[in-house]
Amino acid sequence: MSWGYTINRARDIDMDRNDMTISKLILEKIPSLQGCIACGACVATCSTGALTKYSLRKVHTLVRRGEYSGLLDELNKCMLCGKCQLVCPRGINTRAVISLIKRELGDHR
Amino acid sequence: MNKEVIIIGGGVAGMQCAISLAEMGVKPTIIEKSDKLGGKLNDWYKLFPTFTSASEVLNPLKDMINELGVDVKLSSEVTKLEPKSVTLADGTTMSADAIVICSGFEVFDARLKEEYGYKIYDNVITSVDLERMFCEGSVQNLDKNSPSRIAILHCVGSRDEKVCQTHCSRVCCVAGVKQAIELKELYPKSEIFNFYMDIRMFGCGYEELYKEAQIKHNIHFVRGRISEAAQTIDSKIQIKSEDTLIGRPLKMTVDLLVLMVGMSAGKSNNSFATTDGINLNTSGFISPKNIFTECVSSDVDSIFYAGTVTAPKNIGESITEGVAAAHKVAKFIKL
Amino acid sequence: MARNNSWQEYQKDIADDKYFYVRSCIRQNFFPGSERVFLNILRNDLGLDVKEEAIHTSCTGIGYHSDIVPLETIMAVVARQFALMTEAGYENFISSCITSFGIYTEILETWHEFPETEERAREDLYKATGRVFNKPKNLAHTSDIIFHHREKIAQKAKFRLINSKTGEPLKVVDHIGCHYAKLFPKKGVGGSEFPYVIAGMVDSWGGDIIDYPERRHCCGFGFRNYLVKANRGSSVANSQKKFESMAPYKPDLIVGNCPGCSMFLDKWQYTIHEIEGVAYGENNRGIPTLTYEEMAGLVLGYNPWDMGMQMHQIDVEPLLDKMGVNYDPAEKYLGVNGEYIGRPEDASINTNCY
Amino acid sequence: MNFYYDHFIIPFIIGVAILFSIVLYKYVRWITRLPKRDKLLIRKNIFTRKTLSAIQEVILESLLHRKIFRVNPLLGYMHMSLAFGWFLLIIVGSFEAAVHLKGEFLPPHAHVFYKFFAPKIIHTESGTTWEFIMDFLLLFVLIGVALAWGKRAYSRAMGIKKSTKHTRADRIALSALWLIFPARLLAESFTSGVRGGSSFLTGSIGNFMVDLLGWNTMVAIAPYTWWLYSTVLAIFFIFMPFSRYMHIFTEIPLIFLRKYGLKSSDNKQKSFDHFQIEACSRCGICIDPCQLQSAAGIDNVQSTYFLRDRRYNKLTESVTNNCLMCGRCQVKCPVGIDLNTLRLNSRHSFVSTSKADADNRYSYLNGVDLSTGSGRVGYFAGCMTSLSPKILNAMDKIFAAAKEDIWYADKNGGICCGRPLKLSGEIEAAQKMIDLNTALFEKHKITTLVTSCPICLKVFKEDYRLNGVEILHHSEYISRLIKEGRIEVSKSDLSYTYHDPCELGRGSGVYEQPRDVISAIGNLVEMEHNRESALCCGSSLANLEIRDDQQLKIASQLGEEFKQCNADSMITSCPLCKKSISRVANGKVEDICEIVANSLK
Repeated sequence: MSWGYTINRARDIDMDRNDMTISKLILEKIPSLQGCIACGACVATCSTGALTKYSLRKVHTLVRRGEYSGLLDELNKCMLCGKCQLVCPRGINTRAVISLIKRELGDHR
Repeated sequence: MNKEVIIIGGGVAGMQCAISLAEMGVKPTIIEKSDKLGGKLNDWYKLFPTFTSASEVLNPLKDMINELGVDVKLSSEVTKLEPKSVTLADGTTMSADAIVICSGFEVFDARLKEEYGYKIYDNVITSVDLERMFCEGSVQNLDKNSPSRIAILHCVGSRDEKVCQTHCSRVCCVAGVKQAIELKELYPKSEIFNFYMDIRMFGCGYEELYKEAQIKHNIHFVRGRISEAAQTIDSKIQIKSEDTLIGRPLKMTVDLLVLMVGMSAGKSNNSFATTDGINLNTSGFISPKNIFTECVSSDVDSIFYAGTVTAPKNIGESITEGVAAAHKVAKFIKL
Repeated sequence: MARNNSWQEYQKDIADDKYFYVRSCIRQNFFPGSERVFLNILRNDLGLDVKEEAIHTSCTGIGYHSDIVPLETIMAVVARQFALMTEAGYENFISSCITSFGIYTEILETWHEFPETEERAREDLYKATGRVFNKPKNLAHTSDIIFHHREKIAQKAKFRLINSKTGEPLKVVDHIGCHYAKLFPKKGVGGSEFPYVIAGMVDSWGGDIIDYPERRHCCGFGFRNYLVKANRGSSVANSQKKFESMAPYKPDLIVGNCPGCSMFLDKWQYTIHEIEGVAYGENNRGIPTLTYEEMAGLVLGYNPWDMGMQMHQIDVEPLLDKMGVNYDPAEKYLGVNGEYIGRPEDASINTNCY
Repeated sequence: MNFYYDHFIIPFIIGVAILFSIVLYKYVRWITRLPKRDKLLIRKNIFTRKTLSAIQEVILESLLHRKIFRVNPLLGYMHMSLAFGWFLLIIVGSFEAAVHLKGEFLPPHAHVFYKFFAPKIIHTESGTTWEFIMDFLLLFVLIGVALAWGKRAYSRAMGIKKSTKHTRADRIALSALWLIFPARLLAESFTSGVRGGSSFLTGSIGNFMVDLLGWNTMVAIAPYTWWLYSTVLAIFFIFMPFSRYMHIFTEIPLIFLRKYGLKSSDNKQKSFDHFQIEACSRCGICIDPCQLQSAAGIDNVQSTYFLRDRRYNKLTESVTNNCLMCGRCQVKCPVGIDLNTLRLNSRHSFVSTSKADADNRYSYLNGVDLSTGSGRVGYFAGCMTSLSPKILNAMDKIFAAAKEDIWYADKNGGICCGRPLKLSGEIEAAQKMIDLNTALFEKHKITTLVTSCPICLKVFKEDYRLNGVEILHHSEYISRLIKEGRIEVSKSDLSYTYHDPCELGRGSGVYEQPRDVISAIGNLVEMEHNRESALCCGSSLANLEIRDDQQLKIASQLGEEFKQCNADSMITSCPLCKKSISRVANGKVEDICEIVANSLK
């Protein structure tokens, strides 16, 4: 039977169901990532962000909440130029964060 | 010297004010409504940002009060305040040359934020309850050996017009960070999430403590106010907020929800404000004469303030105001 | 489970007798017996005075919430309802619909805060109809009235919300319409967080109320959501969220006090089963969903088929069996005059059960 | 016919057989697997002077260890005495055996155990001379062994602060090596003692032993000493191909192949890499220059460990990525291994991005042109430079003073040069940046490309195919402007020290132009480490693992040298270096173009 609509999926981040394995592993390897204060300097200076919707701040926050879908494509836009690392007030090695997340999300062999 | 100074309230500000006055040769009288000196500090475990025991601050003050022979009237409540006298609940009237109001604040009644289920669900507690549990050495329903999830909600009774608390209570941010670290140390396997609207680390060493909580203790900070809490079938608490940094609603089930209750204006402020020259601000704290230069003075020459009666403050600030008020009193009574 | 008594802080005045009754636009289609049962209970079982005017109209709330009816118009309509009450010599206004209850409450509050709007409404009403009105002395939803008289009903109860085989209390999910107390928490029994209006009835009649996490969540009705077909996915998703959340508690029935909620909580169970193949309730046959009047009727021993319970999407027979209510399966599809009213096609969620 | 056989030679024979079969197997395999182009190079160059030059280098490096002498004479002597000494022992020993044993056929072991097989005591004058020479050579080697023991105990004496942590195979081979010559000394001394004769070393020790133990005991023990010698040799030979000592042989073909023009490649692991990797002796000279070790206490990623892990297929991404690629170790490597290239192709091996992936990922950059201006001189400031407006302003001032018409490639943001991606092994992705930028440069028809960022400079020079476009770092460009008189600067009394950015100095060989510029403006004071040995600022984009606090510690080393040289200001010519040194410096840190702009006449 055609209903003309489907049941909407919940938009909420369900921390009870999300698989936190990758999230935990990343925080274990780069604990400083947890120190992000969401100032957004990385996004403001981002060469990629000037041309696309890519936001490292948002991407890593999603990872830390166990939401991974679509993030690899986002991170793959990054040119690794390192400006974000230079402006980060909490001294997070953002390039390491990007590489690690990409690796854990299956970019590398 | 036969000048009389009455200090209303025997918390840290009142005690320090009394000590400073006594050191200058005045014999002040502290009127304390509870049965002991120390105020809220009696219920605190360790103090941010240094994890100093509350008793390490409180005991020296108490010792000084004893040493200096300050007159302390316990279990006495001021029911009427006049420029040169106070009337106590038992009907006695005491006259004074100067009065220092150090009556402090009230802990916000978390029951008013009904949606968080305080006193309705067993696993919703306040930061004040948690301090008591730390003093007792363990937190209810948490097991050291099994992982648990704990949510700490900041700004309960602060910055919330729905409960007529428009002000920021200032210290809860760092207290929440402190308690998160203490919980993590007590329950190393637990996962702790602090839900905040803004993190306001105004004091020396506070920001460092915040960073330590994040990086060293892996405490999660989620920017978003929990909007509701509900009990699940296994007596856990399901909470909902938005992760505003992502822009999506977030929900999770926690074993314990700690509400960082803010500072509400003292209940007695209203009755003090019936005296001419004593005015309340929007959140019910008493407005000092001038928040820059006369922050311990009132518009009544003989009435002074110290501590959180005028606004939320930390312990150091309250003690400093105790000294400042003593100085102003001394000048007023022409020591 | 922590027992919640916070509802006691949210008490409202409810009149004891002499009610002026206005109906819901849509309930008579979904739960056609409920309003009649309400009147019967009040008039016959409790011996109270309820006045109903045939010429009252829709409150136009659905149009209002869908941005079709302007505020001035709905105020005039509401003023007319009050005028009918005034003309009939009544002061206690009761509404069968939660949307309407919300509208009346909102408009009375608006008139209170902005008296000029009341003046305007009086003027408009007078110009249009020549009527004048007094504001009701007491405004209540009909569930408030049942709540108010719950102990009297309990005394007359023929059945209780108890599993007659095991003696265990039935597990009841209550669902309170959003516009009952979420707009003005003080205007609802128990406020918005821990509403007690249905829970109070359940407590008095022997059942156990379930406080499940999504208890306060909207059923998804939300005017614009179900009115526009493309948005219905959102509507049903909200109900699904509630079902998922209540399922672990294995509720025996759902009771609503809002026309739309009760209807959707009943019918979406069928929709969800058709679309996703997921069924809730015992034996995957759905959770019976009742109106509070039907629940009160069952307690008082009314014939379920007289109350129109055959019109439910989810079969109510398992519940009737649990309560020990005697019913004649053969009568299910007989109308008021004993005529066969037709039997709906079987749906997957309740195929050939009864 | 004499086979010079005794049972004790069996271990030795087995050892030699295993050693040579493995080494041969490896070399044949590696050489046959070389790509066509490499094989062609060998064929083309084998009969040229390059072979002679290779032989010369083998003697200088593999035997005499000239480069190690430069690091530290004592360390050089140790390596030289072991390598060259042993080599001479073999050569001279062979002649000695050939002269005295006089068999028509001399099996290879005959000279090794010559003392045992020598038919009688040789009292001839020539025999004594041979024996003297052999004893002398043995002593020469033994001193080397003693130094090696000493180095283990106290490496600082040989200029090495931190020595290599070895694998188990290395330890066994090392222990065997240390015992070979003492064992030989023992065996030859015992035999001399029993039979008499021999020169100052073995003869004297032999006689002393006879006095000490008595002749009969000596006779009883002597055969076992030869067993010991043979066994120790065998152990060393068997472990040699699996241990660091594989370098002894591998360095030789490496030198030849290198002379023939074979190179490792950034984006492909090739068979030639084996020669480089197994030529590493794990001498540990690369450890001390590594600031990750000296400043940040990271001690498992240095080139010696990287090559070791790669050789044994134990390389992790984390070790591979934890390197600044500053090149400080590479300039010190006595074997001249191309460490950065090997590191890079290892990084690349962890990446699976294809060209199609890269096209897809960066499709948002297609057609992006944020450039301004219309000059023939292109200025590519670089991403990092955009965070240093002082550099941008200074360059603008200089361009204006020189009346240069500039095309600004990235004034409003732009496409990264690709070097950071390349450094992380994302070479295909980097290629996309290269293609995009190349197209931009071609579109705007520039003839000169000036950049303020050495990171960009390096990739422009090495990976971009910009026909007819001259590529300059701004320090080179400014130096030229001054020389050509297009800008004039005034000299002050201020003293400046200059920090060589890794990618500009060691990376691109630009050392003198910045110094010329500084000297034209003020007085140049060198820091302790300069030019080839300059310190890294720690912020290198090549390191994908390092923490901020570790970077800070590395930068602090530079801060310290700055303080010690007492200059008024530290000049660098990289925006990234400037930022990272500024965090720790006690004085002013400026880009070279800033001081130029400020002293323009």
